[in-house]
Amino acid sequence: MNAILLGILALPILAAAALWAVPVAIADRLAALYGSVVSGVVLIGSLLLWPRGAWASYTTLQDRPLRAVTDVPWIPSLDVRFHVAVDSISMPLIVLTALLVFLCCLYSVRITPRIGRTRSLIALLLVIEAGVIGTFSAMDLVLFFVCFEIVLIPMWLVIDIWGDDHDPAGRRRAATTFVLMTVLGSALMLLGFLLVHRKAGTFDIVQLTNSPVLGGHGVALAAAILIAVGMAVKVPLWPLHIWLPDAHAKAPTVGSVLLAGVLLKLGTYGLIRILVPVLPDATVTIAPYLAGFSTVAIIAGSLACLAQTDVKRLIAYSSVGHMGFIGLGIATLSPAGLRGALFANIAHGIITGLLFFLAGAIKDRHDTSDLREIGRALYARLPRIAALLTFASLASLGLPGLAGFWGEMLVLLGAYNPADALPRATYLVFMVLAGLGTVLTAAYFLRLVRNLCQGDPADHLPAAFAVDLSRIELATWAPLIALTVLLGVWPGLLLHQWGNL
Amino acid sequence: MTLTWTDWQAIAVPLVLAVGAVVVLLVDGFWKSGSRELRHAVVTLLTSAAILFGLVFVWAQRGGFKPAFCRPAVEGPAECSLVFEPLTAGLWAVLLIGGLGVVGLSAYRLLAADVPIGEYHFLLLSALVGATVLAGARDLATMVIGLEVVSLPSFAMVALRRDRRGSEGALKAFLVSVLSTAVMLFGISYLYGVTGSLYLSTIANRLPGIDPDLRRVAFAAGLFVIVGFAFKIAAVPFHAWLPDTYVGAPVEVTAFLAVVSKSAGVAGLLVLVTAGVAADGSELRTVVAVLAAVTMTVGNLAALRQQEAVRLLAWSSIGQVGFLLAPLAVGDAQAVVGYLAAYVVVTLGAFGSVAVVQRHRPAGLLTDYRGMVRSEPGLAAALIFFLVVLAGLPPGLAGLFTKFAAFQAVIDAHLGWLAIVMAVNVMIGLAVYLRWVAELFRLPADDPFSVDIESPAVAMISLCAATAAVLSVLPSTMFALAT
Amino acid sequence: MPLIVPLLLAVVLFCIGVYGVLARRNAITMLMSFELMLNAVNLNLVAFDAWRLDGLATGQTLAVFVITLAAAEIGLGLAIVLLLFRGHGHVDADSARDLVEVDAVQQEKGAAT
Amino acid sequence: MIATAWRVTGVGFSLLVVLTAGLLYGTDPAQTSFMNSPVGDLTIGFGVRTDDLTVLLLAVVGVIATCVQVYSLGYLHQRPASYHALVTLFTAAMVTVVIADSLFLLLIGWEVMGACSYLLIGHYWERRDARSGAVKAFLMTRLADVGFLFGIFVLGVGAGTFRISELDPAQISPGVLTTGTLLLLVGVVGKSAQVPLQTWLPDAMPGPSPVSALIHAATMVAAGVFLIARLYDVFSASDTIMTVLAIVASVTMLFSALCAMAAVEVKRVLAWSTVSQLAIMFSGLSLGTADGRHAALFHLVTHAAFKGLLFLCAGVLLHQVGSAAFVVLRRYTRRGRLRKALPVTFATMTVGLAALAGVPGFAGFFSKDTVVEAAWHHARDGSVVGWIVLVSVCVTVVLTAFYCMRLWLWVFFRSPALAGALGAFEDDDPMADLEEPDTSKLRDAPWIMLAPLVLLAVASIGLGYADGVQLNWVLALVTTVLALLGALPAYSLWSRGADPRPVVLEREFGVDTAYHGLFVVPVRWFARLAVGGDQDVIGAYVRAAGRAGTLASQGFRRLQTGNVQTYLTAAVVGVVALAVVAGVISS
Repeated sequence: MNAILLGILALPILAAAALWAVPVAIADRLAALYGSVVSGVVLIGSLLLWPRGAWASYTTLQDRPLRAVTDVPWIPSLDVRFHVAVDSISMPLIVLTALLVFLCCLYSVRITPRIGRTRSLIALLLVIEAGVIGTFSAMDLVLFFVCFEIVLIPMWLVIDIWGDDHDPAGRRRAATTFVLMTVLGSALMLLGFLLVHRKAGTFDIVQLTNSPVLGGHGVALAAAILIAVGMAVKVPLWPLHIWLPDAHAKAPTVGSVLLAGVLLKLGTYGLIRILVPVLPDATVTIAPYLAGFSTVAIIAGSLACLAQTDVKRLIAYSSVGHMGFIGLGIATLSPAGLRGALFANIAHGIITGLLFFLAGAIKDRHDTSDLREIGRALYARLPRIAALLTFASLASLGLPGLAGFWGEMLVLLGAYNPADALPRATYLVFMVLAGLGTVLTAAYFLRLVRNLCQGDPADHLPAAFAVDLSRIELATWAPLIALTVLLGVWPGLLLHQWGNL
Repeated sequence: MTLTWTDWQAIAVPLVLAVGAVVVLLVDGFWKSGSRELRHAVVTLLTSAAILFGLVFVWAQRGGFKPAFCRPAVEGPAECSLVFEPLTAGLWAVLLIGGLGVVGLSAYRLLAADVPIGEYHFLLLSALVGATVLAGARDLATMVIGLEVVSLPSFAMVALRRDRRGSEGALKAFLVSVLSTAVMLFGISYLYGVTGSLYLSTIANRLPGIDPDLRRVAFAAGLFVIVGFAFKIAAVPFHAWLPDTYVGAPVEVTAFLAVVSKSAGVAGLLVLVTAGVAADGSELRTVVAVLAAVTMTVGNLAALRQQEAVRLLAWSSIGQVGFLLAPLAVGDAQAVVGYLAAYVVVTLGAFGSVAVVQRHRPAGLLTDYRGMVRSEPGLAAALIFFLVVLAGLPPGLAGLFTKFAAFQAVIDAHLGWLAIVMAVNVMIGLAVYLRWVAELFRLPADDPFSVDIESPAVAMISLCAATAAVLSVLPSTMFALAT
Repeated sequence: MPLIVPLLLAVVLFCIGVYGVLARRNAITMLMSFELMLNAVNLNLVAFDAWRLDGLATGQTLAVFVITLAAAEIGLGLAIVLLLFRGHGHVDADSARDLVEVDAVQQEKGAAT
Repeated sequence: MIATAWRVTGVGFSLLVVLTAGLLYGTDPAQTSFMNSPVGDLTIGFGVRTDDLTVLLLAVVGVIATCVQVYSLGYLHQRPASYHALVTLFTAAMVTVVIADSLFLLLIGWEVMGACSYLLIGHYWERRDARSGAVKAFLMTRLADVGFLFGIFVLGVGAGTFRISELDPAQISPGVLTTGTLLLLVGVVGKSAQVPLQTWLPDAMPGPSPVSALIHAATMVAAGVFLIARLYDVFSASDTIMTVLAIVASVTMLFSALCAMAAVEVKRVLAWSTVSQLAIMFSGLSLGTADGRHAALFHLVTHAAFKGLLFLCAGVLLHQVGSAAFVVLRRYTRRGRLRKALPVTFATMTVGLAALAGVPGFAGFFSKDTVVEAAWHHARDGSVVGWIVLVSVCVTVVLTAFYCMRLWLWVFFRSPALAGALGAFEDDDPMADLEEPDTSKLRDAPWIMLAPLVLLAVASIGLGYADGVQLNWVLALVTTVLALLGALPAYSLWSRGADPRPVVLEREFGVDTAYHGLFVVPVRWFARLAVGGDQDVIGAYVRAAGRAGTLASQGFRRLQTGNVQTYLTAAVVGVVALAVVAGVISS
């Protein structure tokens, strides 16, 4: 079992290196096919890691069965170990990552950014995949940090090189802001890890989970704040979200998909995996503030969406709101809230991935993502894509019966019933505000549909080149659509995994 | 009764290097019949042999403890002027590797044609002698001598091309250095006055017990000594000579300054701090910490807008020194030596790459590197790797873990404010290197750099890249150097 | 003679040296100022040695070393100054500004006009 | 091809619902749960149940949906595939609500209905009013649904279960019970368009008429009534909530009846009448007695029949004439064409209006009387709620009779006083100065549309007797007189050719404008504030950091003057500064 995990960690890196090392220029499509095959293998591997049945038995957070454990010393003098493993929290995220990277590669077989250089793009996507899976499977704080950082430079390159080709200065600025803010955040997070190490004497997450750093003030509190800030940049939580709209809006389609679908999850995963179990008391101290900022993120993100005129920016801001829900769920520290956060992680990855694919498709067809320039009445011009956009919007606004609902519902339930140590009245206020946030979410998605899909087709003649849903797009998006519905009607599929978390 | 005793093994390496220096000078001076190429090859081989001997010796003796020039002390254990111990071994290894790298960089067909070969290698070896002595020195007099023996040959090397730029660079470095020596010696004289000894261990023993009235004097003296080293390693605000000198010198000499000369300074400061002159919790450590914070911030910020590759590396090396000073301020030798090791290897590689480009594009602007991922993929990949290691991000795990060790040392010493400054500087530093990396990736380039790279350069850069890669995968080797 | 007298003298000497280094443009004068500073050090060392009487005559030994050092430094320094003179035709330390950064020069030009 | 498939699926599915209702009729109540997941000490999962209420609603939903699907075959030619698919989904969602035993399953159906109604109201997305009506419908119900969700939390956490069959009011503390049901009521109010969330329903009229029929008759708005009936034990356990419900219902029924009196479009009149009739059902429920619940459900069933009928009739008008606005219809009517050209529509619509107005003998009469009777019994027992309900229902009977009469007369009959004059409605419509329409081509709708009309017309009469006639003759007489009281003024006004519409009624009490000013405008303002805040505050800090870095970099380069003596001076100053700083930090 652990061979599979090591395999899916190493394979993308080796494959990327091999792709770069091939001296001859290979065709774009061949590179994309190669990437699809590699990421497909990784996807299969990650599915093989998925437990079959036996996981419902475990009971508490402290006693979570790890699978595929590899634990060897790496840098003894720094007390760093190479400790990877998966459990029910990380497994769905790993599969999500593998799936999205696979779909991105598949998508690139036919549709690539105008700038070309697909070979490097595919290689970078594979490196990102390895980094993200590594982060999700790391059981050592330092290894987590290293993997957390692996994705930075590739993602920076993806935005910087393949980004919006109309705005080179803008995409460069977006990429740099993204990478610099994230690096600052992760450096602060590292300080937090080191403080933990100073207190506990180990970087091992499993050990730290079993014997956490107690105490809600002093060093533990400082560590918790630093870790929370570092993760919050990645999540991103208001007011550290400022890099996100630009980065998403300027990134190429596959970049946006991975950024929103996978990279944002690193932050929330870190909060759940590290902050909550390792620093329980300090987390209780900062949780209300975390919840407060998350609520502000929900409201402010949704409000900002209402005033956006760019499709990709709008979807990017919607991520701020949705990640706010996840942050709120974590900050409740309750079973429902944590499960909601985990569920919303997956759901947001799927739905926002789909949304960014759609936005990319619309952008490719009109050579702009500005709502005013695209015009209205997509229902008439691109009926299938418009219908899918409506579907994805409904899913994203949390319509029950689709994947987006359960996460938000559980988060709100968690806020209604937060952990005993937390001030309940405050959380009730947060719950009500977050509830209003769902209405605002609905408002901006409906505004999007209204301004983009609906409208009098007579005013906007169909462009000559505008082809409706192509086969590769259908093939790429179908799994996301299917999962959106499947998780919507059968939330137990994931909830059950987490058992009595 | 013995007055002094010496374990000759402790000074074998400096001795061999010194002998090698003389031999190189003689060979070059009296063997006029050979062609320039042949002489260059022989000189390079001789120099390499001397340095390699040093490396092998250090490897063989790495665990031992060998004192030299010792005498019984009035109180406590014997006082020694030069000691070979694991820390020394680590520092020597770093210095010698750096020296070897510079020799490799100056191999045939790489060194600028107007630099005299014999003198160059003689000066290089002499400086190495000084550097090794400095790293092993345990009394202030030896330290001063060592420091001067590092410094004076390097100024000569800067001016070795005998042109306007070289002489100006040398003058600046020289003037600043002499001032620093004077300040340092002034400090040493007071330190001697206060404690009555020049032996570091004795000074460390006596400092806590001195007359409270003299405490301020002792502090000022220690400050002056540290400032002397700060000049040497170009810590802000004693850094201003560095960019000018780096630009004025031939690239190989710049590499030497950045690698050997700077490492020697750090080694001296490390010895000074760890040997107890700046004891744990003393104000002097705060001085070093302040220096670290200011140095990394100013260095990185100033590097942010540079247009020339060498100047960018110059400023960024100031920033790197800031990071080196951080664990030094808390006396964590392991982190310092580890950091130094990664820094030396990567800086060599970076300067090597720059040297290749600069030979064909003398302007040395960052824009000259545009589009290199396509026109020169191998060199570009190596350069990107070096820069990423300097920035401390994956895949440059060597840089990441050395920075990590620095953070750990600082955090464990409860210097929270310094850690925050370091975190901010990680960000600024990344911004510095990413500008360069972005140029490398930018396509399409009007006039991409593409040449047949000289084989010594290929070998050198590959070697550096391979070493950095090994250090990235097995970072423990770096930290094993000083234990 | 109290210890303070040579020490004060040394401080004065050192300060004169610093002043000379900072205020004089001629590189030769600067070198001479450095000599003054080093001599201040020597005076200190000898004075402290006489005060301490530690049996090894450490201070005096170091003073001898410093004198040697000074000689070496001046030797090298004069060589560099000579080279400077050959290249620039003068020995003004603050006029050798070939290596200045482009921005700084531009700014200075802007200020001049 | 796809359209045909969806047509067949739609009709087939609705017939299946009817069939299921038939099969389930008479079976014992049962419930089962599945796909449960533990979340802390709660269980999130699904459950279904069957009982009398389920069967009743299934039958209603099935019949109405069948009628609508069949009717739509003739009615709708634009984008039929998505239309039939969505109607089917809509029906399925209502079925989900009806059979749900888990509050979450119920919520899924509840909100999917909202989404479907949004998509169906916006079916003609080329039209501005359809777009905004759809958005409004979804947002208002969504806002209410947030309350509903919180209500589920309160009740579910309070009772420790989210299964409806396990909710036991006795085990829930009174405070939790009141809070929870109050929050649920918010959702119900939104879904059923009661005051103060009533404005979306009239604006939802631009959707296709069969959809309106479906929304108003059997799904969506009826879901609110169904929910309270389903959770009747829980709701009736709290007197507070019953009083609140009664007040809301009374205000709503009067409010919307008044609005209906001034509406000048057939579908809008019908929409307001729906709101009013739903309020009557709620008032029956608010009595808190078994009689009241029974009366409400009875009215729900009859209302489903005649309101479905009326909307389908309005659809025929739209389909054949092209508009359901009074002003357009009057153009035909004053030539006496409309009644003669559309005889079946006229006849069935007359039946529907009669049932709505409570003309004796029609279904609406009987069901309304059961509500009145239940209220009377309750009021006689000394209940304030009973009195409130009784009085407001009686007043509503008067108003209902008025607007039904008004509609009937103005649409189908020439005004004796001002024959041929557009008079009363002219100023409302920009189309008023159009040429006279060509009335000769006006025909009644195809049989496939008329068949459901006839079926529902029969139901609108026959359902009144389904429950057995148990009239309290005195009350029946009173309500008949009240209805007459309402109808007479309408007749007299019509005969004089006058249609006075008070401004306050025509503007529907200005609620829409107020909401716009109170909510929409501030939200837009806040949105701009949020964007501005991001750009000019948070973004400014980031930009300023970048700018500061650049400036500092520039500054350090300026300091690099190339003058070695500057360097030396800086160094000497640095030594002093360092000493000072170190002293400060250490001390």
